[in-house]
Amino acid sequence: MARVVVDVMLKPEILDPQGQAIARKLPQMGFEGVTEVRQGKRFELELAGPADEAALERVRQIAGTLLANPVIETFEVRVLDE
Amino acid sequence: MARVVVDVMLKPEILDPQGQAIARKLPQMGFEGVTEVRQGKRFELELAGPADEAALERVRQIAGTLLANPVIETFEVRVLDE
Amino acid sequence: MNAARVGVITFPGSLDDRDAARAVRLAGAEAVSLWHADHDLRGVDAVILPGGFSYGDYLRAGAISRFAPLMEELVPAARAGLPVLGICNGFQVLCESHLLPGALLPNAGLHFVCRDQRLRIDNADTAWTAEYTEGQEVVIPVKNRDGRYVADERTLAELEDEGRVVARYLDLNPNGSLNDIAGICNEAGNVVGLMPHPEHAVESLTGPSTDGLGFFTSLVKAGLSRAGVR
Amino acid sequence: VGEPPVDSVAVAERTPEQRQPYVELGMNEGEYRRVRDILGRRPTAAELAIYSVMWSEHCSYKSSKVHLRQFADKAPQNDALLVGMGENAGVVDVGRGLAVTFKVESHNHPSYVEPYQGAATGVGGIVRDILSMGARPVAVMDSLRFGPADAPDTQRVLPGVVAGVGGYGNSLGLPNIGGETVFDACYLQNPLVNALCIGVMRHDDIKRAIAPGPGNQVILFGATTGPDGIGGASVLASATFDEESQAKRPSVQVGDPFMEKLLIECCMELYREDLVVGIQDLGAAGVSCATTELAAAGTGGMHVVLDRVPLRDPTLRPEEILMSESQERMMAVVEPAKVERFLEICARWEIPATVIGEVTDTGRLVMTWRDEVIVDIPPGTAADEGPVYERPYAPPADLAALQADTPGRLARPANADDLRNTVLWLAGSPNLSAKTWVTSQYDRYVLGNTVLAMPEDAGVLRLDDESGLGVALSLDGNGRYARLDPYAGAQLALSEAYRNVAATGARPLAVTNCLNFGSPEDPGVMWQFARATEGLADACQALGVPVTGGNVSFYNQTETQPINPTPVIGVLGVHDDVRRRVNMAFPAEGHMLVLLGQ
Ligand SMILES: Nc1ncnc2c1ncn2[C@@H]1O[C@H](COP(=O)(O)OP(=O)(O)O)[C@@H](O)[C@H]1O
Repeated sequence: MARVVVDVMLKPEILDPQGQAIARKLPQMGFEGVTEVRQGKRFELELAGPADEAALERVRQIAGTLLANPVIETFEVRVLDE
Repeated sequence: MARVVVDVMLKPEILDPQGQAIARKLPQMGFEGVTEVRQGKRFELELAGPADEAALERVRQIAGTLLANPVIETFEVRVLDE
Repeated sequence: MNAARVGVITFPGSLDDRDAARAVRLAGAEAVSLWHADHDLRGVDAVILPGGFSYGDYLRAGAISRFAPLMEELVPAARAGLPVLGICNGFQVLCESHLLPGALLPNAGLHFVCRDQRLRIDNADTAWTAEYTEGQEVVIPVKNRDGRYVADERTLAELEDEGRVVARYLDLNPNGSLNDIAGICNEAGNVVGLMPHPEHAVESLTGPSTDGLGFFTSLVKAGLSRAGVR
Repeated sequence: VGEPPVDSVAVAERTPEQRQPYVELGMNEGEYRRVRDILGRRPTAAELAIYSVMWSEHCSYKSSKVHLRQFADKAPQNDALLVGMGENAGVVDVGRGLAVTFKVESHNHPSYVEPYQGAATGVGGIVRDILSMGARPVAVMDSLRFGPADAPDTQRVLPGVVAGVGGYGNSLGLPNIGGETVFDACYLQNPLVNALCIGVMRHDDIKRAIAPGPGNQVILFGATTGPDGIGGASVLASATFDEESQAKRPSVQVGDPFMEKLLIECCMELYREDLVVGIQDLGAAGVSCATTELAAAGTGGMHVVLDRVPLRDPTLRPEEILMSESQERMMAVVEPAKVERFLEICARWEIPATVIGEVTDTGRLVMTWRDEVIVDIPPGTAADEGPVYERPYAPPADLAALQADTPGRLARPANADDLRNTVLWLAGSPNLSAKTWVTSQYDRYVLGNTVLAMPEDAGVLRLDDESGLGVALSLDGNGRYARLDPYAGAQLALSEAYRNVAATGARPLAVTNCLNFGSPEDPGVMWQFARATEGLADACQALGVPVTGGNVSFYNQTETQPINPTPVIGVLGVHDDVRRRVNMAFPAEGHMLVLLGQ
């Protein structure tokens, strides 16, 4: 049993209205010094077996077809060590 | 200039229908062996200065008051090493 | 005698503010518009936080509006007994600002849902439901993307024990709310959060019923009786 | 790496022979020659960017213009028409000092590439069109076409499109009061996403896209400009840019409905205080389109300091800024004395606003970048004097065979079982089954004026609480009929919408349309287009309702296979009192049923 994380972020050139709405608000809330915020998704997948290369390859496929939209997003897969 | 990541996940006892919908969909798409999926958020914050302890403390405050709702979510702050 | 003055807050991204004001007027009260960035409640007798997608609801519904300057005035006033009604996005803001317990999450069905919803009024003792009778069934539209009410078990038990569930979904739970909760109130009953939209059920021409009018006339009744005591 | 050299007018004059990527930008040899003739030199990269987008099919209507003229030529005399075709949207008088403006537009191709964002930005675009006429947007509708319901591609496209239409419209607080959802194999890789918006204003609030009055200031407000939808512009940059940075340029535009909601409220305040002389939304062709059109319609001159355009990505080149399709932006022309108040109101709504230029009386649109002149053109040549083509047309080769294949040749149910199966098959077909799974994702209540919406055949809105003045709208099309006979098909679509509106008790007043076709370079498609526009124009003349505006979407085809020609027609009617509207329900027992017509 292993836990794998897939981080999905908008490609840098794609507009991120979510992140912008937060970034605009921070100074008004008294938080200075944050120059940019980008909001993405984080998925935690629990695997029945070990997180070996074959399993990670499957997760990458899942990420590329279901979790992320490759037209506008990039993703990263990593094993969560506990 | 530093990049800090805030990961926000629903508390384990809170139902995550989005994660469940993905988990249900996987076997239909031919992906076996994923026993659970949970979906959270990932924020990337770019700081004007270094990610020292004072800055991280400020990020933790932002995370605890704005980015995450402690009633339903937990968060983790970490520096992104590039 | 002067009509009750009911404030309606406009946040950036509020959508049902003008509808709420119309409902207030139809109920015989005066609607006063309040601006999120002011520090001024303009001496109103009650406040409505209307529906919408404030700040796009991009982060979490209601999460950013909670920090509006006007909320710094509203929170203590509400704690001191000012009648406050949060509808949909307003309910979300009230939870985010801890005037009401729990939180509202994306609908279990993962879609925005707009439907004419049958509800039961389970608490007819609040500032906003005094016109109803307990157990009364009404039809009021729901329309939301983040309407799934959740709270931990202790809070839920508390809400149920103290009779603070104001309205419950009948027939079909449109968003997966725990205990079919459509609305709740605080201990004092002056702060009510409601996911359905009573302001869209105030005229038979434009709504599925006029069942929502009671939320606004309740307040007028309560306001008048208060004035009578004075 | 320093900044690449600027392709200024001076450089262009010195280097007449420099090869330019006009073909890659979709221009043919003749069009490029014409630009050189107009300018008396080769265009700069920025000028080429402007001409190539302004003369594209999408912006110039170069293949459709000769046919669309009929809508004006055959337009019935109608006093209700306050602003006719040609502006962002037509404006119709509905009485009591109120006017409405409405229009339908397509966002077909982007919705196939990225369904959610494509559909969402389609709604955003048409809403800004209506907003720029001076109106408050009050409702939307959407007409959708997909491939077979069980096809994998449909299952990818459809949920995203519906969520996108809903996500954007719901966030703007605009009720969705109707539309269509149709499945047919011909749309499998060419889904149609047509969105309609209607807005209301007082007569004196009507705004035009003009830039008169030398000295008036040009203000860009709304979202910052990023590298959205500038696939084409990267070819221009390629002469000066490395390949890696080109690869970064996305073709997908992402919508920010929250910003657009703020824009709506901000514009309402600007209009109320009478702070704008002219206004234009930025759609396809962004700054190029807004500056050339505003200037051409005004005193003819404008000076723009392009460096002042606020950027989301500081590496953008001037050509890219000119072609960027970043959403949620508007351009206004403002008297100098009113600029301060204008900027104050924008700040109140937290909307970035920047003075980027000034109206002149030189007759030239001049733009500078890093203090060098990179654009110096007569704006009308880009905005109004684009190429016009009379494309050849002829009936498609298979038409006669299709027409001969009449329903009479279908097998009839031979027994009760056959009949039963047919009925069940019909009842289960996606085209006939209930569409509540679509409509329940749309807010139909917001603004509190929706008198009729789903499941009715027309939407009805109240405009005035006191008198009950209101409007009815219906949006209809049928590609199968139009494929068999485009002339009659367009007329059938019009008459369906017309009947739907009339059946609520409204008096039909005006027509908008979105003409979805294959490639105009295919003579068969061009014939379908010619016949459909003629049919629509003739029917509008016969019914006494003018076409007030619309949109043409060509190139809806998969390789050489065009979609069924799909004119989608919107009809607007007026109700003197919406309290007297009629809906589809049988109101009580014992009423008589009467069949009208043949
Ligand atoms: N994409 C859509 N957007 C908004 N409303 C829609 C859409 N598709 C269908 N509707 C609405 O759903 C209802 C039923 O549609 P439809 O099944 O096409 O009815 P009919 O067959 O009677 O024309 C109508 O009120 C129509 O306006």
